[in-house]
Order: sequence, then structure tokens, then C-alpha cells
Amino acid sequence: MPVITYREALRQALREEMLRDENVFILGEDIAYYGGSYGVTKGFVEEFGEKRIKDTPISETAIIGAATGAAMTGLRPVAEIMSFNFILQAMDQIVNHSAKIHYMFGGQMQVPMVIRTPAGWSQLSATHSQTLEPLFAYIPGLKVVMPSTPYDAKGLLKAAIRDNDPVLFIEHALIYATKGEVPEEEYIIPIGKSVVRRPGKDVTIVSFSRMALESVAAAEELAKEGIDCEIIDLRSLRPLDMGPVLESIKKTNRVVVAEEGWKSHGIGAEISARIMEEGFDDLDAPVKRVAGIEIPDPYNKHLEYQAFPHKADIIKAVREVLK
Amino acid sequence: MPVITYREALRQALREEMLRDENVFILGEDIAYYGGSYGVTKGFVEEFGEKRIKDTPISETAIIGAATGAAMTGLRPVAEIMSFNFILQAMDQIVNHSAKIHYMFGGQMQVPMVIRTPAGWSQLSATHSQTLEPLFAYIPGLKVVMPSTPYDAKGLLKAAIRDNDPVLFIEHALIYATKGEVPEEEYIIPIGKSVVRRPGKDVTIVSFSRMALESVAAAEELAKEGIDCEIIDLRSLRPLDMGPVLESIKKTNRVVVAEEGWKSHGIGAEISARIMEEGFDDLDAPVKRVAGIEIPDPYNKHLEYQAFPHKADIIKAVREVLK
Amino acid sequence: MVDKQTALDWYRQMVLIRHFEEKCAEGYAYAKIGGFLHLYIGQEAVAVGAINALNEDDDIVTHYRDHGHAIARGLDTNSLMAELYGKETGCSKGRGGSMHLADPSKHFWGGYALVGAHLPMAVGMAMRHQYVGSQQVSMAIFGDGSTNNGGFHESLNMAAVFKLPVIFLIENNLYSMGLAIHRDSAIEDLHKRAVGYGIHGEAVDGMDPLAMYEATQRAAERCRRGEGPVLLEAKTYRFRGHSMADPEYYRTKEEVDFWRQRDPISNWKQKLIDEGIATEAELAAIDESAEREATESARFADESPDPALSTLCDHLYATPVENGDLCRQQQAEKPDYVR
Amino acid sequence: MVDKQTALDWYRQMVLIRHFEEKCAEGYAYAKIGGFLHLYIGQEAVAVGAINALNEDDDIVTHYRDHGHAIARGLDTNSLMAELYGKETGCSKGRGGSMHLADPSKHFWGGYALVGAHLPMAVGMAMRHQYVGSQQVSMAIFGDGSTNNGGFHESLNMAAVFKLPVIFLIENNLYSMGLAIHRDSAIEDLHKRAVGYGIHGEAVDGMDPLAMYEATQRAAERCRRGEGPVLLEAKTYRFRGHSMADPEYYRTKEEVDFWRQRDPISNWKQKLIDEGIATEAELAAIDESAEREATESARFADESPDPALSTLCDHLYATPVENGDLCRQQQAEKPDYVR
Ligand SMILES: Cc1ncc(C[n+]2csc(CCOP(=O)(O)OP(=O)(O)O)c2C)c(N)n1
Ligand SMILES: Cc1ncc(C[n+]2csc(CCOP(=O)(O)OP(=O)(O)O)c2C)c(N)n1
Ligand SMILES: [Mg+2]
Ligand SMILES: [Mg+2]
Repeated sequence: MPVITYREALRQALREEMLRDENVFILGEDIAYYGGSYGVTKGFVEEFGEKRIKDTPISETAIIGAATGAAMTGLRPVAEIMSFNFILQAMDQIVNHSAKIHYMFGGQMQVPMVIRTPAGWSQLSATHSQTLEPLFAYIPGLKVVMPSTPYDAKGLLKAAIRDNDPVLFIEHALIYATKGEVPEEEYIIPIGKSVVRRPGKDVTIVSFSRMALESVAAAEELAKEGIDCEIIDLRSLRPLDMGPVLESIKKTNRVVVAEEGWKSHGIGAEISARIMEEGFDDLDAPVKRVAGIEIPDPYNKHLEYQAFPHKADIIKAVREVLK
Repeated sequence: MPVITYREALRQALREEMLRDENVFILGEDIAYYGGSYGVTKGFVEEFGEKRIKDTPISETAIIGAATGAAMTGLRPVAEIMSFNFILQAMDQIVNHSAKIHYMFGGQMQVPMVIRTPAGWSQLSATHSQTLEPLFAYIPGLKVVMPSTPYDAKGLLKAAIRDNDPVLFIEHALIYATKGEVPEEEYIIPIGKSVVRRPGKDVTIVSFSRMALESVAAAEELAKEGIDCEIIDLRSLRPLDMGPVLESIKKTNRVVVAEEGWKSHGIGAEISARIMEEGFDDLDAPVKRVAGIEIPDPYNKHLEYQAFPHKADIIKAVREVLK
Repeated sequence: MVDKQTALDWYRQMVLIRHFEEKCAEGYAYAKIGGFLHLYIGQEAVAVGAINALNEDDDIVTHYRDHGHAIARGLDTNSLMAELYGKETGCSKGRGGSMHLADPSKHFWGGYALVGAHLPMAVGMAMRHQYVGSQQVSMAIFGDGSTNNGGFHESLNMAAVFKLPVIFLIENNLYSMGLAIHRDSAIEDLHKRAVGYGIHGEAVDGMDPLAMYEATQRAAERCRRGEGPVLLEAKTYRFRGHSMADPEYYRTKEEVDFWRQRDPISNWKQKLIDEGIATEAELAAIDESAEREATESARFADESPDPALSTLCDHLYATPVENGDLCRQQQAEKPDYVR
Repeated sequence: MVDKQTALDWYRQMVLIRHFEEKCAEGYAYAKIGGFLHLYIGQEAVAVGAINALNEDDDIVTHYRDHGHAIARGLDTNSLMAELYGKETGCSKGRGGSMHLADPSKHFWGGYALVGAHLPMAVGMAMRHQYVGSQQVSMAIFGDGSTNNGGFHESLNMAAVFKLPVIFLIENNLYSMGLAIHRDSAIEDLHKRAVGYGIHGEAVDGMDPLAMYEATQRAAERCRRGEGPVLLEAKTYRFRGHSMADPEYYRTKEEVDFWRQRDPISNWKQKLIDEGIATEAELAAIDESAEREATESARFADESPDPALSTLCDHLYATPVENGDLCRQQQAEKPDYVR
């Protein structure tokens, strides 16, 4: 099977969907001739033209609102928000509009749109380094996915584009260059399905996005000491598929949840609360959360590195839940 | 002690602080001659003049941004956002600016501002009925309070106005007319302190805002069957004071968390996760969450009533955790 | 002047809106209608003139003060009143209420309740028209106060950059809730904001359906010719409060009376009579029939069933989700109680 | 023309900015500076002319392309370079980096990285000036692309409604990242957007410090007279890419060369010589000393200490919290590791 980068997997998904369905188009800031600030749409304007690859003004509200309107009337827009952090300027559009329209009008209209955006950090300072997925995972009417591998990125992006609801598709700047196997044949990964990333029997690690990769690295290191981790990659945050997590706990009885965002009110809180409700009797130890330290991201690289969680934090947490 | 409404308690707090400190001023939509859409600032413009009671255009971004700038340069603005739901248009200002400035510039500047806003619902439809506090409780740098009684409303609003950080002060439209004792002497309630609203020994109910009142009503009914509930009112959501909750559980060993917002990724998730981490051994049953059904709020009053949680939901949950 | 049939039809639409609104006020007083209710009384000529100038397949998105627009677009008054009553027979199945009337089959994409926030949708719809090479235009309708919101600016700029066929129609009724226009808008002739986007802007007498009709037609033609968006400003007035809760402390009776002299309905009526287009009797018959229709819509709404509680979770997702759609599960856990 | 001392001081400031920026590029190449780095080269006359026209206690808020503004406002280059290096001796203690330079004691309230988002802060600062009855003005500096963001519109309208003393200064460098102005702004003469707010708008030659100085002085006077905000548009050009990551595919070498002919520094130098205000030697000495200062700032930054890890949680809240400040607790739980 070909091995390609996460970025390339996204490019393939976008390109194949654009070739398949002429109603799919992309809009966003500097996505055409600049190729997108992380290069995901490089070369697209040359292939598809300005009609389907639309550079927009720096107007996040209008970008999302226009995508909503275009989606309602029959197109399938893929809006790129240049950095996850900028999405806050379009929050009202997403939460009060894209996510509400189908229900609020009694099912009369559909809003088949995708919002692609990169999370991530690396000395970008406090306002350019946030992992804001909990703000969206809270919102009924929205679907939220956050893949960690090239395979998932491609399959889920295709699913998102074909989905008839608004889907927030969160990428991660620090993993665009990571590689993985992606088949040449077409495939789709359904939204709302967690996956067992690595089977194991001693402890369950629940994670997603970059932290799922850190979890795999942690598991490899722990394996050397004879600790066998099962890793569940959530992939979708809304809807949230707890099935594989609850299955896993039956076997391991111990859980670490690893995410990059701030701990309080993060995704880990929901996972822990669900395990509390649905897997309490399976637990031999309390669920432990690995997450970011609760401060605005500092620019200095040493402070920043400490503020975010890494493989080592997962390893420490696993050892602790096994105590 | 005088018995006054929640609305009147807010009015007293605002008025007293304006009389105490000439740097305190209020800005917002239709807060002057209209008196605010829930009448909280009625008569203020007549007393304090247009300089200190500023009607603004419908520009939520500019309202919060201007408050931030005024706060940085020495004033103490109290910005009113007419409905909690409209705050989404100012999300970037709050999250990326008000909440970040103190840390991001290494402590050089302070942002002593308050954002007052009413949550609530009653046939206002999907975009005017949300309880969005989890979106803000997630944000380091921000303080978030959500009082349930006139006494707390007054004491916390005064604390918020005197605080040197941005404080989101969330009121609730459905409890403006509720009454309670408020002393004539000045008092302040520190931000970040939960309170035991009702002592009890059988089960702990953790709640805040309107649901804390529903919890009290539920407890009274349950008392008739001999079930003795201890109610913890969180009052502040960030910082979150888990002390009284963890204390209470040592005694009751059973917990219900009641909130009005959607269940997944709600405040209850964090409470449950914290209890998991810090009170696991005290639990005789899993923590149970009472929360809103995860849909956009429907206009029809019967559907809406079912979508939100009430006293009866708390009673049912208490009975279940006691099983 | 338009032909007789058109002139009478506009009259019919205007009086139908007026009667409908009065029925709404009644329904609100009897607590049949809940939440926020914003009446269109006084502004009828704007909707009727502007919307009749569009083709049936031109798209409309509007604000919460949307009854008049829905009626002018030809939505069935029964389904509208039923929506306000929160009934399953309502156009939005009782989920949306007064502020969220819609019928996509009539290219009426809904009323929205966040100020300024629906303008970008009209831009997106026009993007679609341009994309598929159609001659349709889209129209966003909103108030004067909304022009001070960031969404207004981003939408006009984006539409102008792409030369999209959008008509931005301001209903300048001189107030944004309790704020007189000079207290929240830096300029009062709002169509002049067009300069900032290099597009055509124009003020229109919003109390005259014919003026509205003609201006809108010209605007639509510009759009269809590919000349980009147009900003129309209808100068109008609302005779009632902002919403039912409004005590109207902020304006004088004299001011209201002044504008009532300019009532679009009585003036149009007078014009039709003066110009010999219709007789008093003809118009009275139309008026009566409109009143009957409004009354009937209230009866229909009242007798219609509420949505079944079992439908609470319907319409959440268009593409159903296999796992994790918690709504039904959560509903199943609700205690039994009567409200 | 200004007096000799002023003329030379402007020259000094412009060359200091230029040398500082070149040192930044070097620091970035050696990975001493991380994250985004946006150089001001080419635009020096805007900052120097505009900021020198203000009083010391007039407030400034600016965007992420903020080095030039900080230097023109007189912030110490050591503390600036140290900030870019992420050091404890940086003006923002290494927490902010290149995009977040600040020194409130100099009324320099910081660089901000969300497009359009700092404009409302300038409005709030002017609100404060009006509130306390001071003669201070506030100035917001931002790019052409930012004028298409909703925050721009809301800020100008609000400032105009309250007649606040704000100078909105557009640095129109013709590009917003890779987008040429006509591709994202509906009009190219952005000062004309003033019409929409009934305020004064004016274009200025942003390659000439004197023109900038005079226009800004006039604007400040208007503000101080209580006539409300002013929109200034400096026509300028950035000689380097948007940020260090920019391959600049979107513009031609010819275009860049054309603008380099208009280099604000060499033109100012020529003017001073031509008008007999300064000699080549005098200017060379200034240039050299500025270069030394820039070099010294890099040395200072390099030798300065990183913030101690133990300070990670400092500056989170200005009013400390008793319970629930989880930062220190979370930090204590971190594993020991070297990066
Ligand atoms: C973003 C947002 N802010 C505030 C409101 C509350 N609000 C509803 S209508 C209104 C006044 C709008 O005035 P205008 O646009 O002139 O329309 P009109 O009601 O006069 O038709 C306000 C402030 C809102 N719905 N949305
Ligand atoms: C809200 C928001 N959207 C997008 C960006 C990404 N971004 C940073 S700078 C920039 C271009 C800004 O251009 P302009 O305002 O002309 O300033 P210049 O960089 O030319 O000085 C963009 C799109 C951002 N920082 N904030
Ligand atoms: Mg109005
Ligand atoms: Mg620019």
C-alpha cells in the first residue's frame, strides 16, 4: 500500500471529491495561489480554477456564513479556516446558524458543509495555539472529527464532504508531515466510529489527533517494560462513539485519557464522565486525564513544551493508573 | 433582613459599585433609556448620566473589545451582552483578547472588566436559549460565575467588579424575579467558592444557577420521603471549587450533578471527572448527570419543556443513585 | 403604474399582512404565541414592493421580523400562524416560531434572529447562483441597526469582491429596539455605506410599494447583468413596539402620528381610488377577505395539533448517526410528569 | 520641513528599524526566533512619521507586524529582541514573542495577532480618554486586509457614534498575505470607507515620514478638538514576504523593484542631503550606530536567560484565586524529562 503524508491524504480526499462531485468547492483565505498556509490546497487552483478554489477576504464570519448559504442552496462547500484559533470570529455562524438550521426549521433545509481547520502550536503564542474542540463538541447539530492518521484523515474527510450536516474537520499542524498507509482504492470512514489503534490488555488509553500518535509512541515504550496498552482513537468527538472504550475497559479495568487541550472541561472530562456512568463497575482505578496545563500558551519554547502534554506524560499516567 | 429579587440584588450591586468607584461604567445595547431588555439597569441613566450608562450599537465584537481597551487603560467597564447567545459574536474578543492579555504580555497589563449576560429560555427558539457556560469555563485567564440567589448575585457581582481579571457573570432570565434575603450592610462573596446550599447526609446534589433552585425544590420533596439531600451550589465555574463537593461525598457517597445545558461536554462532565479523580474511593454509586437533552431548543412549549431538565429530573436521578 | 390586477394584489398582500399581524398580537395576548413577537405593521410596503419585484426562484433570507416577508413571498398563512402557535402544521413544524418562518420550496430560506448574521448566507446563495451560472439573485432583508454589525460589512465586501448577485435591503425604520438611528449608526442615510464597497446604493420610499418595486427591479437587473451587489435602503417606520414587550418610552406620540399619516396601506388605497384603478367597494372586499384569511389562520393554528413528544429528536441530523446520537436515549430517561 | 534634530532622529529610527528587522531575519534563520515573524522592512516611514506625531501619552495598539511601531515609540531594542528570543528580559517576559510586543508605561498597548480584533480596544481606550476628560488620543494600526473584517466596521461606527478620539491608521501595503488588494477589498482606496461612518478619511504617502507626520498631526488635532475619529490610509509596501515562510509567488520582481525605488530610508536620506540638512557622513554615522544597536540587541537577547520553568504559572490572574488555580498543581504532576 502507498505510504503518504497526512497532508497528502487530505489533498487526495479533497481532489477526489472535487472530481466526483462538481458541487464541491473550496473557499478560504489564501487557499488558491498561496496554496493554503499549510499547503494543503497547493496546485488546486491551477487544476480546478478560481470558480472552485475561492480565495476570500479575511472575513471569517462571512466565510462560514457564505458556506452555509451555498450549502443550503445545493452546493457542498469546504471552507478552510486558516487556523483553528480564527474560528472564534465565526462562532456565531457555526453555532447559531450552520448547526441549528436543520432542526430549527423542522428539517426543511440541509447544510452539507465542511469546515477544515488546523489546530496545533509551536511558538505561535497564546492566540494561535489553542485546541478548541470542546467548544464545538458541546454543540448538537454539529459533527466534529479530529483524525490522527493519513488513513483516517482521507476516509473521514470524504465522509465529511458527503455528509449532509455541517462537519467541523480539525487537522493538526504538527502532524501534516507524518506518514501512513493509504490504499489506492476508494474508501470512506463513517463519522462517529472510534477505533482500536493498538490492542492491549493492561490499560486503555483513549485519545485522538496528535495525542493518539503520542499514545502509540508511549505504548511502544511501555511495551518494553511489559505493559500492554490498548489504544482507542476516538476520531470523532461528536457523535462520540464510546462503544470500543467501554469494551476495552471490561478487559483492562484501567484508563488514561490523553488530549492536548486544557484539562478542565476538556474532552477527557466527558470521556471520564461517560466511563463513570457506563463502566463504573469495570474500573479498578479512577480514570486519569492527561491534558494541557491551564494557561494561555507561552511563546518561550521551554515553557511551551512544558505546557503541552507529550509521550512522557502518558507514560507517567499509565504507570500511575497501574499502581 | 430585607427580601429582594435577584434583579434588585444585581441593581444594588451595580449601583453601589458605581457610587463607590467613579471608574465603573456600564455599556451595552439598550441599557440606558430602555433599561436593558430585562430591566436590570432601569433608571440608571437618569441617575448616572449617559457618560456612565452607554447605549451601544449592535456590535458585540466592539462592545467587548472596547470594554477590554477601557479596562486596560484604567476604567472598570461592566459590559452587558443582551442575551448569552449573542456572546458568540464576541467570542474572539473574550477568548483571544480579554482572557489572554494579562498572561500574554507577561503580566504588564490588567483587564478588570465584567461581562454580564442573561442565560435562559422560554419559547425563544434555538438561537436564543442556550446555556453556553462550558465554552467559557474551559478558558484559562477568564473567571466565570453563575449565581443562583439574590444574595450570591449581589455579593459576586461586587466581587466581579472589583476583580482585576475579566469576569463573565452569567445571570438567568427565569430567575430574575425570584426572591431572597440580602443584608443591608455591604458584603462581598469571593469568586471561586462553592457553598453548601442545604446540608444533608444521603446524597450530594451539585448544581448552579437555575438548577440549584430546582435542586432545592427537589430536596424538599425528597425530604418528605425521608431522603436527605446535601446541595452544593458551585456559584463559580472557573475557578472551580471542588472542596465542598469532595467533603460532601465523604459523607453521602452518592452524587447527582444537575445543570441546564446539554449533557455531553457540559459542566457536569468536569464535575464527574474531578470526582472520579479525587473522590473515587468515596463513591458507592457512579455520579449521575442531569442535563438538557442534546438538541437545539425547539420553540413549541411542550417539546421545549421536555428538552430542559427540571425538579422532576433531579428527583428521578436522586432515587436512581440511591438504588 | 402597474396594471390593475397587480395593484390590487399588492393591496391584498399589504392588508393581509396587517390583519395577520393583528391576529398575532391577539394570539400573543391570549398566550397562544410565546417567546418574542415582532410585528411588521407600518412596513408592509417594503416587503410587498420588494419581494414582488423578484422572480419566484430568487432567494430570500430575512430577519426575525419576518411575517410580512413570508406573506409577500406567498407562504400559506395557515402554516405561518400555526408556526407561531408552535404547531406541527407550522411551516417549520413548530420548532422555529415567529422568528423562524421558512419555506425553501418557495426560495424563502428563513427568518434569523441574530442581528447581521444572515447576510453572509445571502452571499453564499449568490455564490451558488454564480457557480451554476444561473440568473437568480439573492436578497437579504435586515434592519437599520443591523448595519452596524460586523456581519453586514463582511458580507457587502465579499459580495462586491466576487461581484455576486445580492440585493441587500435595509428596512430603515429609524429604530433599533429603543435606539433612535443617530444613537447607534454613525450616518443616517445608510445606503451611503455602499461607497465603502464600490457598489450601487440607493434610498427608497419604503412607504410606497411602487417605489420599492421599481427600485428592487432595477437592483435585480444590475445583479443579473453581473454588476455585483446593490444596497437598497427603504425608509420606513414600525407603528408598533419593537416586540410585544416594548413600552416605547423612547419615542413621542407625535412622531408615531406623523408616520401613521404615511400609512402605506391607506395611502395605496387612496392612490388606487384617486387614479380610478379601483373602487372603494372593491378594496373593501379585498380587505374583508384578507381579514377572513387571517382569522381563519388563527383558527387553523389553534385547532392544529402540537408536535408529538415522540418527535422531539427528529430533524437533528440530516445524515443520521449510528452511535452517539444521545437525544433519544436522553429522552427515554426523562421522568413522567405533566408540566 | 522639520528641524534638523527631528529629521535626523527620524532617520535614526528608520534605519534602526531596518537593521533590527535584518537581525530578526538572521535570528530566525538560526532558529533563535520561532513561530511567526513578520518584518516591517519597507514600511518604516509609516511608523516613524505617524508615531512621532503623537504625544507620548497617546495610546497605541497595533497588529502582529509590530517591531517598527515599538521602536518608533521608543521601546528599548534589547527588550524587544529579547522578547523575540523568548527571554525573561523581553518586554513581555518571553511570553508573547514577535507578535506581542508591549510596554504600557510607554502607552504602547501591544501587538495583536487576530486580524481586525485590536481595533475595538483602541475605541475603548478613547472611551477612557473621553470619560476622564483627557486630551489623549488612541491610535490603532492595522493592514489593508484587516479592513475587510467585521471588527473594523464595528469599531469605526462605534467610535464615530461616540465621537471618540481614535486615529485608525491603515498600513496599505497592497497585500494581505498572498492576496493583492483588489482580490480581497472591494475598493482599493481604503480611506474612502470613512464615508460610511461620516468621518474624515485621507490617503497619505506612506513612504514619506514627513507626509505621515503631518497627516497624523492633523488627525490628532481633529480628535483632540472633539470631532471624532479619523481614518488614515498610508500607501506603502512591504519589501519582504508576509512572514518568513512566504515564498512570494504572488507578485513579480518588477513590482517589488518598482517599490524599492521608493525606499523610505534612501529617499529620506537623499532629501536630507539635497536640502542640505545633513551630510552623508552624519547619516552614515547614525546608520552605523543603529546597526550597532541592533547587533547589540541580538547579543543581549542571546545571552539573556530563558524564563525559569517555575514561573510558568505566573501572570495567569491579576487577582489571585484561592481555590481551583490548577496550573501549579498540574505543573507539579509533570514528568521529569528533557525536551
Ligand atoms: C447579535 C445580536 N445582538 C442583539 C440582538 C437583540 N436585538 C434583536 S432585534 C434588535 C434591534 C435590531 O434593530 P434593526 O436591525 O433596526 O431591526 P428592526 O427590529 O428595527 O426591524 C436587537 C438589538 C440580536 N438579536 N442579535
Ligand atoms: C482573524 C484572522 N484571520 C486570519 C489571520 C491570518 N492572517 C494573519 S496576517 C494576514 C494578512 C493580513 O493582511 P493585512 O491586514 O493587509 O496586514 P499585513 O500583513 O499586510 O501587514 C492573515 C490573513 C489572522 N491572523 N486573524
Ligand atoms: Mg430598525
Ligand atoms: Mg497588507
